[in-house]
Amino acid sequence: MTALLEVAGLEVAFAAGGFTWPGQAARQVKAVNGVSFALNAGETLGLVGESGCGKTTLARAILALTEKSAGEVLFEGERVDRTSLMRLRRNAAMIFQDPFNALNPRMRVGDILAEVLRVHRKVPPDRIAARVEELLVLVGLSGEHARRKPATLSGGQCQRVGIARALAVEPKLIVADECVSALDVSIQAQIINLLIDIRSRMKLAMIFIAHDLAVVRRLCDRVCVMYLGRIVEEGATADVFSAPKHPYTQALIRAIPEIDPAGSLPRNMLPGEPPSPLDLPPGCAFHPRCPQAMDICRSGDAPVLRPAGEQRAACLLYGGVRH
Amino acid sequence: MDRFRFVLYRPLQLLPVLLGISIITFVLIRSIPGDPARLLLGTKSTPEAIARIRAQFGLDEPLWVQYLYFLKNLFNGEMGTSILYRIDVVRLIGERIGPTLSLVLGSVILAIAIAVPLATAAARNRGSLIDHTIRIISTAGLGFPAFWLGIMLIILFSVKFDMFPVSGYGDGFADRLHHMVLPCLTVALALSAVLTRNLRASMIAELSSDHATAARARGLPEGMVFWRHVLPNSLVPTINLLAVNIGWLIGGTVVVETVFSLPGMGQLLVRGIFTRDYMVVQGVAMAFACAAVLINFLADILTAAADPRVKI
Amino acid sequence: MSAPLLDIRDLSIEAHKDGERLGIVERVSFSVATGEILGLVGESGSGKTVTCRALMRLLPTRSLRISGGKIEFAGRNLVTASEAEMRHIRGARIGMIFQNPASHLDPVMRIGRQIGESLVLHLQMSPREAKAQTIELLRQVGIPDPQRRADDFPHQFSGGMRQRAMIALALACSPELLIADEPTTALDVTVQAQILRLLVELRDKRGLSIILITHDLGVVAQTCDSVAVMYAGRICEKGPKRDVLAEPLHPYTSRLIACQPSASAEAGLLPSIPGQPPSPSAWPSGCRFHPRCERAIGLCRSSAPELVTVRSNHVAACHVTAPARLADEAA
Amino acid sequence: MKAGSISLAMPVRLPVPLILGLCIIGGAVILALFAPFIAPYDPILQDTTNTLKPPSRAHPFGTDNFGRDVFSRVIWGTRVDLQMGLIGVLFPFIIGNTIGAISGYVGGIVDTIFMRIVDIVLAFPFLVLMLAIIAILGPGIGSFYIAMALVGWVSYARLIRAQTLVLKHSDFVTAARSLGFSHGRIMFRHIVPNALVASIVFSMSDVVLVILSGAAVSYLGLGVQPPTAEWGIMIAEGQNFITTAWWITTFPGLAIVALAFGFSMMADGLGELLGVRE
Repeated sequence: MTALLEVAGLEVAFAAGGFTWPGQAARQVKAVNGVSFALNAGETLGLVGESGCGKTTLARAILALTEKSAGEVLFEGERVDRTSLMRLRRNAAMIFQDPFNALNPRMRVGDILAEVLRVHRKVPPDRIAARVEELLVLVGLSGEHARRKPATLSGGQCQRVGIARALAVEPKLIVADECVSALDVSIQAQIINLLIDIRSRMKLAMIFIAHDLAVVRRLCDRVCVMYLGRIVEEGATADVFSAPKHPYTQALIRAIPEIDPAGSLPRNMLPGEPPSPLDLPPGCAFHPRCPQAMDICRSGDAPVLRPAGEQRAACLLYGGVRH
Repeated sequence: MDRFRFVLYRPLQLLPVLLGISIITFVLIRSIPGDPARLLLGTKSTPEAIARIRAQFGLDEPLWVQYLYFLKNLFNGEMGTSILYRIDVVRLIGERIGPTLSLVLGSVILAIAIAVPLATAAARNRGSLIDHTIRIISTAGLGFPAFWLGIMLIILFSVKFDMFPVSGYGDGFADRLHHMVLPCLTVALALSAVLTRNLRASMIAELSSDHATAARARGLPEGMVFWRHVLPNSLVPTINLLAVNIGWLIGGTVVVETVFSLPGMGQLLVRGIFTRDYMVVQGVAMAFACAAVLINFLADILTAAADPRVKI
Repeated sequence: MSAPLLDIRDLSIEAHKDGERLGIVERVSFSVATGEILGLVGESGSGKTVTCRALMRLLPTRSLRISGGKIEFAGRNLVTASEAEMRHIRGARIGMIFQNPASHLDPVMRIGRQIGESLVLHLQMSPREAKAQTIELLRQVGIPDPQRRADDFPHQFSGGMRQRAMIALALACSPELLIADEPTTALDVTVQAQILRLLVELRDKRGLSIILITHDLGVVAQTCDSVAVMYAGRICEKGPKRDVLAEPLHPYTSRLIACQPSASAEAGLLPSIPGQPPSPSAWPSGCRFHPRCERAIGLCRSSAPELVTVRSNHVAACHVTAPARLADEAA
Repeated sequence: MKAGSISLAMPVRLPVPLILGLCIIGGAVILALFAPFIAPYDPILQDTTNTLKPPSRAHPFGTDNFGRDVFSRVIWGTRVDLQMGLIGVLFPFIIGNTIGAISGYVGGIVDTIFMRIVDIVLAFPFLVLMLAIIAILGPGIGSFYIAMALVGWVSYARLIRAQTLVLKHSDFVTAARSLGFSHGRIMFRHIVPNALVASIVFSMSDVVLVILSGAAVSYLGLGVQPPTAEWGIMIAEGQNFITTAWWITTFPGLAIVALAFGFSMMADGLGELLGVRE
């Protein structure tokens, strides 16, 4: 069986800006640096990492919303390029972080949904209004909301409209970019439950991007941890959380503030902050913050993903010899 | 000082703009209907005389050759000879640049001197009678035609009170200063309306900014919050506005020089247009455009100095 | 027991909009002892930030105003204090840090000068002394190479460093109380832990009292001694951290704890709170949580519950759970 | 900054400046439309027996050196100057918004070329370039409109391009792209309606600039030609008599100030209503 989505060696580079004299090489930032993974139909993959690790850029590159500089993306075994782009567009949709900015402020909720149905000819014209209402009910709103403008809705309601819009194309894949992090805790739980519900009802595959690991634990079958443009650990969610292998993953999980009545701050925290992607350290990009860094970590190429326990980790502690 | 590296390379980036300016002036002036040679010699001129003049000024060559000549001359610092005044345009501009320069400088200084206190008073007393008054006056000020304002000032200060001369540039420093007061005031009043509105808006935004709140939370008295934190931050957008408006300001001086009969470049331009004095119009337009480019460049440097975040 | 450093009694704050008066915060009471870290928890719009702005007397006067109650700080009522008195308290005796340090630092002034400004103003230091003290402060909050970094502008600092600078700025004049308004919300989780650690260390070393405003009960669990939970402008529960988190009384608190996902829990649906937080223009009658509460009874619709003490210092305002617990305790 | 939207669910309260602006502009429109009925005298009829008379009951604004009634000329002038302001804005608005939106949306080399042209045009002082173009085309109101169109579009192009660039990267446009909408649909349904708001607000304050430039050009003798009653010409003609007859210049100037004030207020009010800041 081919995977629904396959990403191989994906790279996204941005010009770093600034003036360059003629002949001088333009400075580049590699926001995504050789990422590969596969996603099966109906599976949910979590992409986690701190801000600036390239998870959002990766998501946009997968959906061909950002130009990639190397590597390829295969959707249902077919390379996504200019000619096959429409296939991806009809089968994948995105949900955004900022619920307000994700909706056109000058369109009514009903029109936002109807537009998708019309463009993709999902239902005959006379069924559009009924289908819009169906979609709104599906995400926990009512037909009454179709007449409203986004500005009159709350953040949680806007996010539901955003989900309804994504569902309108009847996609096989949904990419959710930090879609609950701008919401209040109580609303956050509602949206997560909604996603869990529609995922199982519509047999959706999902890429769920988050910086909040606890949310990922709830929602995802598998998880990829990113640091500075690379995947540093990948595996089944339960395995990664119960026995994280990469020192970075270990630190991330340790730092999650749990509601433990006897809780206290974690010991041995990570020092410092991620360096600027403009001048990445040589070797393993994590070594300046790594409590277990060895001499071989400080030079050469970045380590590649290698089996480590049940999962895979890009760390020289596992597998010893450098690739 | 990596941020100021642009001072070195920006002139390179400005080259295409300068080239574009030269093309536009050249094309514009050459499309003026009417033969300047005939105009110069009068209707009764002989064809031989016309031909001689045309050859003398290079008017018989094809247009693109004329442009290349024009460019070559530009590099040598020559902009041709005025058909009317019969002297070198560069020298002519050199003679006329004084009044224009002092008009622009004087009015910018005066405008700032008017706008900063007004905007401060309005922003710090937001919603009060003072604020509303200043807002309405400055909004009305946007619509004051400079030429009319000049005449009104003449009626008031020259005709009625006989405090300042009606027109002219004067001799000697003190006399010139005396002559420049009304023209500068005219331009400054019009300019200060825009500045006041803009400065007031950015001051109000800065007064309720997070960093001003933080400064108050540290116990800084309101005056200190304003002068140390609000004012420096609100000046940054105003510098940009001033730079953007400099073109408009120079346009204003053209009219004001006519009103006050100041022997500046604006007056030269208007007269050049009426007399179809190619070389003069071309030279003055170029000089004005280059001045505007230069001023914008200076404003960029000033902005970079005022705001450490700016990367140009 | 000695008097607490800060004691807020029945503080109410009103908003004026188009001639209407809206109660934003209603009869909020809590106190903070010397060396205590109090967590003030609530969702957006619950009034937690407004309460703390009020105690600094930094409400935007055009729209918000304290309409009742008192704020006793070190024996002085800040509600009636003059503006001049407040200036000697702000910064000097109560410091404040914010969620977004990038916008709360003056972008065009060097970090060192911003800190020095407070030192010169409140402690009458000479510019030279202030400079030395500034570098010492930056060192204390864990900024490497403070001598050089003092001359940097805020945008040259990373997110975590900016928050450290903000803390140095707030602590410059050794205040007794620090108000931290969502200080780690904008930061990554590894950096968040560093900043929280710094705050706890400062409390341990200096005996500083801290009010930590947050929406994250996990942060409360890690750092606070006691906690007050706000909902729709009122305090619905407060008490020692262990008691409140282990045996929450108010249905809102228990649901809030339940609906925050945990990394150790299994996958699956989360308990959630239906509906959404109300806005001040449409506060529900009675207990403001009743439309979202699964345990609401008729009384909840008509009358607002008072805070009831169920165990030493643990109080809650609920018609249903508080009496039940009281009965249990008595039995 | 998020551009606000008017919600029909909430009662819309019109900002005071907007109401004031609408009143002034409405008044000017009435004066312009009904000038023949409102003006007491013929605006160009000369009366040599009645020259340079100060304001009186018969001639509220006095008479000029040809004995023409200044009051009537100011009223008739409303026609010319109002029309000048509105038509003078129309062409730059259309050209500038089209070029700017395309430039911002398409990006790349198209954008670079258009923006270079904008830079060059902007380098010229506005009035200087206008005068040069009018000099070629010959004086007259038609030349003024053409010069205005050639020079004035750059402000709109820059404004809407900046808006388009912001909107292009906004989430809702990304969403539209991810749903496979066509470029035309994204442009006209999602970007333009949001980007145009700022342009519309700016066009109101641009009317002020156009009226001032039109009057200035006429004052210099390169715009509307005498004996048409136009405020700029009236001021120019009156300038020779400032020592003896202040009223000839004063009243047309006040008329310009009043009309411009109306449009400035309109711009402020509209900006407030639509949530646009300059």
